[in-house]
Amino acid sequence: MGTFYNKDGKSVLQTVVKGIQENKAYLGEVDGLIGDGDHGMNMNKGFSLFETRFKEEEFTFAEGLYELGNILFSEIGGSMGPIYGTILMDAGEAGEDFDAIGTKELAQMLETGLEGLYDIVEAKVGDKTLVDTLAPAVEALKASDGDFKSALQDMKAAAEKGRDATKDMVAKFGRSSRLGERSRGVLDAGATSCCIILTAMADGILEYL
Amino acid sequence: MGTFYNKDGKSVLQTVVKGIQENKAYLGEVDGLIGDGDHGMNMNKGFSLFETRFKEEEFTFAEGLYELGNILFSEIGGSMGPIYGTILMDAGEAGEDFDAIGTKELAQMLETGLEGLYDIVEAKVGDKTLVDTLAPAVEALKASDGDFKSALQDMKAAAEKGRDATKDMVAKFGRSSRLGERSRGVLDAGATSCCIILTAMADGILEYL
Amino acid sequence: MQRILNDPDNIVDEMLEGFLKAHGDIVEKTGNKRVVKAKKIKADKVGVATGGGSGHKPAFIGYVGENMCDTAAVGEICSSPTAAAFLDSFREADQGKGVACLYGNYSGDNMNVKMAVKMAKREGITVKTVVANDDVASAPKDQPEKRRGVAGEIFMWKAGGAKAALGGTLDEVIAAAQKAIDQTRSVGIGLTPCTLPAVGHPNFEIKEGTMEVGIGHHGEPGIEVCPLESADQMAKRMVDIVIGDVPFEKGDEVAVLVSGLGATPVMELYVLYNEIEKLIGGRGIKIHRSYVGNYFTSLEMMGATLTVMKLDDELKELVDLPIETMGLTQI
Amino acid sequence: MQRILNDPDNIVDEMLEGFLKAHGDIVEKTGNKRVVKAKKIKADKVGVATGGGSGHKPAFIGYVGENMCDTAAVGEICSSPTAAAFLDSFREADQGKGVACLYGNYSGDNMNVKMAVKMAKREGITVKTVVANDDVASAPKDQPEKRRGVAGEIFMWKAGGAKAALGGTLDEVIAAAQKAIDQTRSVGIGLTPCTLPAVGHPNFEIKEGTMEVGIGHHGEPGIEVCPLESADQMAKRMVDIVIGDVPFEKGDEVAVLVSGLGATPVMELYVLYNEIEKLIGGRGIKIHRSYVGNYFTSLEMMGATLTVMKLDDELKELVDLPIETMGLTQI
Ligand SMILES: Nc1ncnc2c1ncn2[C@@H]1O[C@H](COP(=O)(O)OP(=O)(O)O)[C@@H](O)[C@H]1O
Ligand SMILES: Nc1ncnc2c1ncn2[C@@H]1O[C@H](COP(=O)(O)OP(=O)(O)O)[C@@H](O)[C@H]1O
Ligand SMILES: [Mg+2]
Ligand SMILES: [Mg+2]
Ligand SMILES: [Mg+2]
Ligand SMILES: [Mg+2]
Repeated sequence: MGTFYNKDGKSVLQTVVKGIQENKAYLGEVDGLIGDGDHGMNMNKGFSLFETRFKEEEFTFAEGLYELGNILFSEIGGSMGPIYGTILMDAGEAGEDFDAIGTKELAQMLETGLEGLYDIVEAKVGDKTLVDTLAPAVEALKASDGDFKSALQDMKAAAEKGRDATKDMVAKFGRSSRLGERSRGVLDAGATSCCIILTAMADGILEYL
Repeated sequence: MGTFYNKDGKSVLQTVVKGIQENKAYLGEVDGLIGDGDHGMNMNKGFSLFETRFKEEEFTFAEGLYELGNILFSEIGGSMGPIYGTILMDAGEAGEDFDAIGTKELAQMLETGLEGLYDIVEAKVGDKTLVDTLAPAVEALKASDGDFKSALQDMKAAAEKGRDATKDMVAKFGRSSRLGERSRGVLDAGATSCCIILTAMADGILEYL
Repeated sequence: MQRILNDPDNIVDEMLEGFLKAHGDIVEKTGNKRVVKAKKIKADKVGVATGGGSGHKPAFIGYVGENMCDTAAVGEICSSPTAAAFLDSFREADQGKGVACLYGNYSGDNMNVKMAVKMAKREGITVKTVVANDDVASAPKDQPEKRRGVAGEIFMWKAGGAKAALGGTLDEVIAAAQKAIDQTRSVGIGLTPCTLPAVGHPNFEIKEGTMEVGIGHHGEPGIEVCPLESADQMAKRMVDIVIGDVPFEKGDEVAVLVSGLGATPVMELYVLYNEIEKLIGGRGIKIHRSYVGNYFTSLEMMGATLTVMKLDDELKELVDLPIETMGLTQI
Repeated sequence: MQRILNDPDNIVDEMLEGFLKAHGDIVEKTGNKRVVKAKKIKADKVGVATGGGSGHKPAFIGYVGENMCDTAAVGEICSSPTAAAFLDSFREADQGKGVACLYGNYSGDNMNVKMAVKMAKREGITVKTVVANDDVASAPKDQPEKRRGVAGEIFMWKAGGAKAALGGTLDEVIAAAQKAIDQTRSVGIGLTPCTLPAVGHPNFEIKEGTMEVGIGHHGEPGIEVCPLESADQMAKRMVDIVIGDVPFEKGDEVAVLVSGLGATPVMELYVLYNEIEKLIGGRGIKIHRSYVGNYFTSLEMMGATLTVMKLDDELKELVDLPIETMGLTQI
């Protein structure tokens, strides 16, 4: 089983921020191949802004997700503002009242985020977007038998598999969708950053388990 | 002694044109070091224009010099328009009435060109301009004992020496003059092209001697 | 990277500060530092708002001014402005007659505008939108909804801005802007890539001796990479793509805009326009008005775009109306 | 070389053809294909002529138009126009009241103008000249006759052109233009070299990570090569050089022009101007009017120039007069 306290969330968020910061250049490269190359720079700017602004603050895991999403949404813009903004704010809101967070709670939070995303984008699994990472990760959590540690490992594995799967897809949405067949053969930038976020989140949580 | 016929001048002019064309890139490089790099391109454009325009025409050596100068003056512009324009037009005019051209006649033509130049620029020997090539070349012709072949060789040698001397000079006129000491250590572009012209002219004439 | 920068992460804010200082006669700042408004928005007219990522100077803020756009929301380099910035831009533009939001077809902009329109509605501000999709190379003709907006946006703003200035209703402004963009086609050829300051190296490559036909304003790959051609061949390719994609026929009158992508010497844009003019004229199409310059750029990319708009009497009147903006002043 | 060209040897003529086609409302051609004239030269005024090498767009032909220059002679890239072109430009500009030839201090231009003035005199056309020498970095203060003319020429043309439009005599026009340039100082910083199309490779080098302070408009080396600095440091350097070289004092009013050298994104020019404005303001000097953009370029060089002109009441009136040219339209 296993849970971690919502109030211990700050260090989890810090791990997530670090994950994006360390991959700024890599995400730029991935986005550069079939997009415009700004994914790493914008994600890094938003996540770092969150880090600095809330350095001295206390916040829960759910609050942190919400505030991070809010910064992306209201200060970074781009595609990531509405997309990660919605996912993170909705996930955060869904977790507001939790005291302890385990497999079920995390699944519920992330699923709410994914559903929020579905409200604003039409992308489905297979369209070469971050949905390909997030959706299977949520499924993995939901399908897990309950042990949080192994659920988190399952989620990581599913996210990675989802991300890798975008490589062979043809983009249907976003900037690279105009390339048709030319978009095949490279990872999707959003799927890649989403995997980094989920992996770092899992690793951050695992520290408490 | 020795002379060549003014009416045989076309091939001499062709040799001169070829000399510039073959050195287009080199002259650009020399001018690029302390100037703006256009010397080869402009000289080549003017000389090639002359070549095409007068391809089917008959003309004397003196007429050819005049027309070449006129093209530089009235169609190329830059510094070379007035400078080589004046030198070549004045030299051509001075040779108009010659039937045969030998040491004395060539000396007189080029000296008239040099004097025409002195009317429009203030540069003297030692100022790192094409005067450093042309002035000693004229002197060499004038000082020569009369044999045209050896006079031409003397002129070539003097032109080369003059050109090489510009390397250690500090530019006093033209674009590079603002560099002061920084202009030392490289050849002057105009002195270099002038040496090419005089050398080709001598070689062209030598064909007839 | 040989660039004029302080912290690359602050470039947009610093640029805006400098822009507002330099053009205080045309634009002014608003409560949202990422929203710029025209100095003299006539009361009692339909507001015209736009917005987009930075790095395309003069677009987007350079087209804010009398008889053109009233407000622009400003995004990070190559990124849509936030929904909050769009919302504030609507608030500033609204004079009680509604707002026409005229922007380009990019996923981020679509999402943020959509959200902002929804929020504006809650506040009682009516916002209608036109989405520019003039870039022929970005999707086949039967998928216009996938096509990007590029330099043709300028004609859309010109038409919409003029219509609003002339007292048009919101629906009339929207109709004019929509007609303008429907009658407009563009294509770009990229010769060198660009470098986002915060990234520090080009994120795509155009090999020396090749050119990217149909490149997007963010370096999105085009239809074809082919050996570098001479200006007349490039012109032919561009004219064929643009004129071939509908609405242009013999006898038409058009407005033509040739824009550099940033680093191509303007001299070369005239060499290109010289060829384009011959080709368009040769097809029996009359050029009513032409623009040649850096009107919609991609940082320091080399290359150019061609935009052609087919004119009717209404569009002609709208295009000819004087304007004063940083990017285009027309007397 | 990723450029838009046909035969590089014809680039100037082709550019001119394109320019005339695009700007038929402002300029027109003359009997000399290397001379461009303004469409509506007011009768009975002093003619204002200029000219210079190509590759500096909008300079020089881009400043031909109402209330600015009446004619421009056009040279090869980086080369003075011919004396014949200058002469023809005087003939076109002359309305019987004489001609002010306002040009930049380069050896070729000096020679060709001098010859053309002499030839014009023979025809009964009085031509007086002002030679711009605003580039501080090109020679020490005590050798003003050696200093090059750079972007400050725009202020010289603005003042001279306006004075002529307002009905000034030849001597008054010359005096106004001379005062303008005497009160103007400029400096440039180069970040990347440029390539003459007919040469095909850069003819000088600016090493990545360095900058050339005081570079000329043809890539002439400057005062100093130093490590690349941030925008605020560059601004400080430029302001120190320009303001330090006379005429500017606390309490002065000035016009400021920041021009890109061609390939620097305009966005960065605003970042630079933002810093410059702080520094000039910090010295108690008031900016009456500012221009930021690509006003005087060097093909595809990266970098920028700063030009500052000290204003008195006359210069203020002249700078503020509306003009319509391709390079600058001011309402
Ligand atoms: N309409 C969309 N639906 C779903 N995901 C999208 C959509 N548009 C973009 N994305 C995601 O956003 C990623 C690109 O993000 P980013 O580079 O930050 O934005 P932009 O494409 O605006 O530059 C894509 O890789 C994709 O995963
Ligand atoms: N005022 C001058 N007096 C004498 N020679 C000059 C003068 N100005 C330029 N030159 C000559 O012209 C050469 C440069 O020619 P070119 O590169 O064609 O012209 P520009 O300097 O105008 O680009 C110099 O190397 C020098 O020999
Ligand atoms: Mg992107
Ligand atoms: Mg030169
Ligand atoms: Mg983007
Ligand atoms: Mg030159």
